[in-house]
Amino acid sequence: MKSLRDWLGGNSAAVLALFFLVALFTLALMAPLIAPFAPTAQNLGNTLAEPSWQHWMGTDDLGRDVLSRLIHGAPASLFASLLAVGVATAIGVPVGLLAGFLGGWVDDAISRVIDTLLSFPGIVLAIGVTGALGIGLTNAMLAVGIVFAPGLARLMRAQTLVVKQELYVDASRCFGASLSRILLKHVMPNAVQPVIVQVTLLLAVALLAEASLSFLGLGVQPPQPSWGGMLARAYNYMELAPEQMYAPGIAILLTALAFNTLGEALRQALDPTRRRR
Amino acid sequence: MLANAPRLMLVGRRLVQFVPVIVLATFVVFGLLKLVPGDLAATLAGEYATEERIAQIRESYGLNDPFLVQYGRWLWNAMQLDLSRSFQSNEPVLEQIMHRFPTTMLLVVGALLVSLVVGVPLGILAATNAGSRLDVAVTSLSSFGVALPNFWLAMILVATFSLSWGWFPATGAVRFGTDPAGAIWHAVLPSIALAAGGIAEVVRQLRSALIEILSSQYVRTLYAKGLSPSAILWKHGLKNVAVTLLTVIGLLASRLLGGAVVIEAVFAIPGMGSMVVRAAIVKDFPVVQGVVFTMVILVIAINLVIDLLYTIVDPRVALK
Amino acid sequence: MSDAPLLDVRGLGISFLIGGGSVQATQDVSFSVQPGERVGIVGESGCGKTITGLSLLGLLPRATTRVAGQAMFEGENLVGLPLSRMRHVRGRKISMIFQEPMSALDPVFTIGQQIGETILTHFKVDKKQARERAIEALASVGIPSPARVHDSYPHQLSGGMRQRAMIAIALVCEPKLLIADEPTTALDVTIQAQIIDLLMELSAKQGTALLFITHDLGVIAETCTRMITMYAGQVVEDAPVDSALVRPRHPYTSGLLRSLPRLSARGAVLPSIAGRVPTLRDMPTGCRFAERCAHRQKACAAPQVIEQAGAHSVRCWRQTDLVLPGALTDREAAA
Amino acid sequence: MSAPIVSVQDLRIHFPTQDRRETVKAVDGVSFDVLPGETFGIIGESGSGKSTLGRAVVCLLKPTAGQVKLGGIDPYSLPSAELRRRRRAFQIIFQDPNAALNPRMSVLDSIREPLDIIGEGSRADRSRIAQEMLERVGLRPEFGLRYPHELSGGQKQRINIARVLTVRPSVIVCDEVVAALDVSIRADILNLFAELQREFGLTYLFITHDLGVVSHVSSRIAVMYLGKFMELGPAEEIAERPLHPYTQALLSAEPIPLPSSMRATRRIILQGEIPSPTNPPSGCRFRTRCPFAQAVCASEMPAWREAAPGRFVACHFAGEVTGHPIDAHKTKEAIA
Amino acid sequence: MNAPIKLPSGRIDRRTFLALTGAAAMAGGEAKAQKRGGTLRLSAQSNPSSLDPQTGNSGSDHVILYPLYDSLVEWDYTTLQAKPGLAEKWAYPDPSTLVLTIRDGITFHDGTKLDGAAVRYNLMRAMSHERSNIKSDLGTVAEITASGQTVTLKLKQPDSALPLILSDRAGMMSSPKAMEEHGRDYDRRAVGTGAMKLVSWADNERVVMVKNDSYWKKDRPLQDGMVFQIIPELPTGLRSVTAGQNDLVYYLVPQQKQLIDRARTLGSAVGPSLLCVHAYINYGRAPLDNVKVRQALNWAVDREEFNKATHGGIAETTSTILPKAHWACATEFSSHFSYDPDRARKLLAEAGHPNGLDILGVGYAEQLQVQQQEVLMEQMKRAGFRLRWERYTGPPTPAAFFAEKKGDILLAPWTGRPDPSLTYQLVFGVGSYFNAGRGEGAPGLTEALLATRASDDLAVRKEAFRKLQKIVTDNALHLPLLFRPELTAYSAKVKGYKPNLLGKPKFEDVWLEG
Repeated sequence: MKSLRDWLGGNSAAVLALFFLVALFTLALMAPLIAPFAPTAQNLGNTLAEPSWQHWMGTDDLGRDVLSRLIHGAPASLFASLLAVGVATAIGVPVGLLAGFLGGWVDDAISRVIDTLLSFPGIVLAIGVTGALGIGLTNAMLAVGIVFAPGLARLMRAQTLVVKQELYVDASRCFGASLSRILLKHVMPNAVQPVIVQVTLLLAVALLAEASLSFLGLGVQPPQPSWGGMLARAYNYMELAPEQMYAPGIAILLTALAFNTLGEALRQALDPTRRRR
Repeated sequence: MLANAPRLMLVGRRLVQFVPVIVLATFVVFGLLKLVPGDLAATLAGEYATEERIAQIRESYGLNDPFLVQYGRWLWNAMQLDLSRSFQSNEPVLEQIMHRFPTTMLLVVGALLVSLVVGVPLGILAATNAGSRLDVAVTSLSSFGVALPNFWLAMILVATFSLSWGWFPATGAVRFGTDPAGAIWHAVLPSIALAAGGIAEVVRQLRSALIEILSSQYVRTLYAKGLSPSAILWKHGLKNVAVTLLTVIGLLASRLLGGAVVIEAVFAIPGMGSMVVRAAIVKDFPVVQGVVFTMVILVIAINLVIDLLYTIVDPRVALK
Repeated sequence: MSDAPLLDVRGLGISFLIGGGSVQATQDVSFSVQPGERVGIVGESGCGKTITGLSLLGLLPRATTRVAGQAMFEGENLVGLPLSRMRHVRGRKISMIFQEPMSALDPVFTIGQQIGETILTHFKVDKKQARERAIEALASVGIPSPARVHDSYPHQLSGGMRQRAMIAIALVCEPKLLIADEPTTALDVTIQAQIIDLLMELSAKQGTALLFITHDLGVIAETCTRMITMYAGQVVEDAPVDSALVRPRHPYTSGLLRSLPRLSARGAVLPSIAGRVPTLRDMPTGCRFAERCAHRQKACAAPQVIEQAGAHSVRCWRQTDLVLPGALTDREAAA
Repeated sequence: MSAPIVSVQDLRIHFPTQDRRETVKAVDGVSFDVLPGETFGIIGESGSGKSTLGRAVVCLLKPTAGQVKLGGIDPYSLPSAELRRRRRAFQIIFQDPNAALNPRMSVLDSIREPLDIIGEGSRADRSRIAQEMLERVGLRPEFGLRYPHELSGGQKQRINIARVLTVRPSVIVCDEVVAALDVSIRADILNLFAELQREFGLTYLFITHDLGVVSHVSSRIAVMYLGKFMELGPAEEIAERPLHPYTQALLSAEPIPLPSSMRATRRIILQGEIPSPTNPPSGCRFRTRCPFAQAVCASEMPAWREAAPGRFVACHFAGEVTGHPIDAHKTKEAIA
Repeated sequence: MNAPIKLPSGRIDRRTFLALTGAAAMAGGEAKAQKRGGTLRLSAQSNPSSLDPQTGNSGSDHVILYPLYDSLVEWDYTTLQAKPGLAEKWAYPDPSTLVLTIRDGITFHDGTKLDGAAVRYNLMRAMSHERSNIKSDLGTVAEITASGQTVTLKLKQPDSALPLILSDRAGMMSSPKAMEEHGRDYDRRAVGTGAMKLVSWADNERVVMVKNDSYWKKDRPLQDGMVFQIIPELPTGLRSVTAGQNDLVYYLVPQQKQLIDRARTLGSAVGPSLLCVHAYINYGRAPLDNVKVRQALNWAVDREEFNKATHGGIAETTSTILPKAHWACATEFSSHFSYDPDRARKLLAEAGHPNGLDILGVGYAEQLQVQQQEVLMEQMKRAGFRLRWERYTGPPTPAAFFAEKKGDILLAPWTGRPDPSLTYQLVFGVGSYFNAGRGEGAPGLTEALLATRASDDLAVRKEAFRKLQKIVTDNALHLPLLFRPELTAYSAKVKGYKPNLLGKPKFEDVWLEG
């Protein structure tokens, strides 16, 4: 506990965020065991109910238990974030690494593509990609991942450019190291740190993007619960049951906050200038 | 000050550089939409569709031509500022964009102003009191701002300020040209919803940049010269931080433009965002292309202006 | 030399607050500078020479620093001087120049603006006069076309020119004391020679006293009349330069001088000081150099006080019984 | 006299500036031989191209023109696998001991890296060799488990040395190896270099801006200015009787910790700054700052000639000028 | 008078409806005495696909087209029987000839005269123009002649549906001059004879109209102008009326009824409509080519519960495609299917799916549609259907099902047509676009369809429709659920609004008070 806190730069908020996320992941994995009701069980006789002993957070427009849907929405939201960021990392990191390391026309070409992709608003691209691939969580998150990829590639490229100038890379070349060894042993591990931080921060952005796309009806498809989808539904009942929009909104807010807090703490924890002291 | 030869050269060079960006961007989008499974012609035919009608639509819209021919045709026309017509409504896309552009811009500029007007003082306050309780409060608030889903905030604002209290309109927009006051009145809530993240971003960036500047070696020199702390902050601190601020503005402009898409949906604002979402969904290529084209040009233009401002604010940005 | 020192530092101790506790960075630093005198502070990195310089102008971060002792300057104690008073000392009475002239100049203001604001801060002149004085100051530091440089930004100048500009800023108000913190370390040897030359010339002309902080014994030898050696946050020796170079009294001063390659025959083994400087957190209670000292004895475990013997003040109880070699080769020493 | 182990012929290394508009002529026509077992010193100020030259010798930079022969062979004529194998005999140690170590590798891993690359022997064997080298450079075995950020500059430089030694190099380029170290540590490291040279029969190419250091360690010294050699000769002779005005100025500019009474009365203080290597002066590169410059210096590039056996110099007036400027008003005379 | 109409119970029967609309008609009558004027601001859910009635392709266009165009034939609000419009009368001299007499003295918005030739021009264009979407509407017309104010249509076969067809798009008359002049741009021009003239149309934003001062109908128009604001999201549309930015919003969903009632400043009108919420079935291929499976599907749905959950319980549930109030409705089939999961299971088992059946539905991704899909999923689960949904947004949704043949069923409303024979023809006809399988769903269907258009005697036609409906019901050719009531909400100053059975609001009797 103490060492964890030390590692996170004595940042108590980050420890709290980490615990929140661990709890959330546990909740997500064990949703069926924890949630008091099935997330899709309708009770049309008891719709938009206020919180009660039976339904702690009330029921939605089809009489489903809001708490259960919130819990069952966690895996979708977390999976969505992880998938999007995973896709972005899988594309962005190697591309950035190659561009930065190889330089020359490869770098020029890749950088131009990156600039292009970064020069129009991501969500428009995401909507376009979702349109192309079809509505649904996986597609939407692939789209978001593709949208994030150029940003990560640019970061990775910049990092690689810095690291490849490092003397230990030169030293390794003098020992006759192969390109792959230099990339894997020296460039990657040293370039990837800010990327790790960025990835953590992106998890929050992805979560928000998932919520936005689900809100627009392009993301998680009902009846599978998702926080963004719950908000979209709540939007229709804003006058009748405004409380419907609180729980999913707060869930998104807190999760995004936790990812951000953790990311910022990592940024500080991984800062080499701090380490050297 | 702006209009000297090196700056014009910079503008020229940038414009040349950005031609491939525009071509590439529109090509990517065009290709993306073409990948879309599903028959555009069937969609266009709508409720009265017959097999014959669909085939005929396909023919008349040139949908049978090879992909590159279609794209080439679009690009050729776009170069002559003819963004062709919407498949859906047959209205010229350029007109449609010009019509909606001011609405979206009002929203984005409004959000940008709110971000700066609120964010800059908070950022300065936090940086000059770094480590204090005030700083902790401001930075925590900005953390919340970054994590806040803007459409959720929009919903809460609508529920509170329009539906419960009736202070602001719940939906829609008014064109600035016809009724400036009404336009602003309509833009207040969406701008605030959109600006929440922007405020947080401005605070964070400004705070960290200003802290770095205030702990820099040259600020130490300024103290050593006997300057007062306020002179250091307001003269040197702000001029140096202007570079960061410009970068943030550039970043925000693009991000707010994207955020407008969702916010326009919540408030039913007929802007470019809702237009492109709709068009993307019904595969109205000319409209999607047109909006992407406009947004790319807009982002490029913003970046160009920011680059020019850099040359004023930061002499290190060389003009060659 | 007048008897009343321009600056009289007594028992200066600087500590930093880190986490919950604090560490003592310098302890009991005392020295004085006469008007017009050129004094050098020498020592390796981490010995406290730079923070000593900064503390005199109150430039250490106030929130995390505690300064004890006193530093009398023209009848005022600089330690704990209110900011409003300190501002009239800074730049006007005492100026400071730093090691890295690039980062010490504000990149977004012209050189002229940066000199001008110093003038405007301390004198009631209008902008035009300020400009004239600034160009004059630039000319006086040997900048070839001062009017052009006046309107240039720092990044447009070479390292040597920047350091000249820094000196112009520092000396434009004709201060009584100039603290120069490693002003030539970042420069090439031929440029260093120019800057050293310039500093000597100007300080002589304006009668400005010089407090020269450097790790380079050669630079001290060329510029200063007195040399203060610091080790692990303490002054260990304070003596006239020539005397300290020929016959240092503290083993550390001697060690520093002897480790210079020029004193040994080509290819011969260089005399070195074994071990490392103790860290601030576990400073020995006795002589701080004892662990690395070849002349260590039991009594060195006791705290050492600085004692004056002739022109030397030395923090070593064996100062009188040790005969230590200085910066001369055997041949030079014999001559 | 044995065959040179490193032979550099009219080497030129040019690269574009960051904005790719101009060419930096970092090294612009340099020739010299390094003999086995000697320490060849190269001295120069910043921008002289000395580090570029050092990197070219260990094949980190490809010559724009000219040739570097290592052990009599042009490495770039070899297939890349062969080049990688052969270059191991030619190693470099850098100025910044910290930057030369991968912060994410333990000390032992770093030292063992060259052996891992070669891939000979078992991992245990390689670790043992690495451990031996660690001890050889004067560090206790437990240092192997530490990470670079836990070590001091001197210790890190020792580790860099140990790492290089594992491949049993014949030539080591020492690029400002002590510049970042404190004075007292500096002596230790220089001593270590000397010891290792004796023990392993190493050849050093010692690059530095510090006259004191270079003349202490070197057998021969080359003086470099703006991408060219100005002068080359045995260390004592260069230090005692410099032929080139630049060498003379350099020697006189070096601050020496001597009491004022023993200091030379005259110092040559060069005027102006070092010109940019993107646009070096015509003729003799040093002419813009040379107190003895004549018209011919601008029009004609001085030849690289052997002024005396083993002493090369590039100056139209080498030997004629001996520290007494012809054009006295250009020189500042400073009394120290 | 115009207080929100409280409904006695869940569904609206014919009598209630008549009573309601009667009351509204009275309110309309009072209009003459009231002050007229004001601009009516409406929230419309979708952008018109075109303002040219012949090239448009969306059923939601009509509401916007009605003020701009008059049609040759009009219909009665309550029964949808034909009544004179631009044509003051019509007759069938023989079953294959229709003669229309056009009112004299009517001019288009551009000042040109409406005569027989203009009508002929319009009809010919509808039949032959390459972009016409209504060629099939006039498929039985062989030849058109015009002289003076008389237009004669020679038919290929008897077609009694034509008069009501001429009350739809095909009967909306545009100025021939304007159509010639603008060519393709006529889509955005609209020059009709209607009560309103088009001012401007900003795509997906608004359509602005101003009153036609030389309108031929007496005492009309009552408004100075109309503005349709396009607000795709219904909750937002309603909010815009609540907040006073618009005067009226139509096509609301029944759940919003409670909201309207709560907001005390709003009035509302609700009436049955032809808009049938149903699921199209692709019976051209397995597994739904099996009639037992289709029947099982119909028994698997609890329409009452569906009504309650998704339509606030105020819709008319149904087992046919016509509401009970419609003149052609064979009411005996209206409640044919009820909720019986056991029976559904049994039927499924008989069809060879004892372990249940996977069904892929195609549907809209819009929230309220999704809600309906979710309810259906849960209900059908109990009967052994494992229903999954593939969702699309907007027009691609029907295209996916009808053109690309995705999925087994499509949950999408059918907006209805003035003449019921068209409805049957389009939804079940062989080769019709809306018949995803394109084949004949049941033997005798084509014949029964033809029979509905053979006579212009209403009683004869009614019987023909009964027979046709029997075939459809027996073979369970679609999954009818309910008729979405047309729900319109308006601010207190809106007077005289009454719903119609077609479910596409007309505003000719509406005026603004104050």
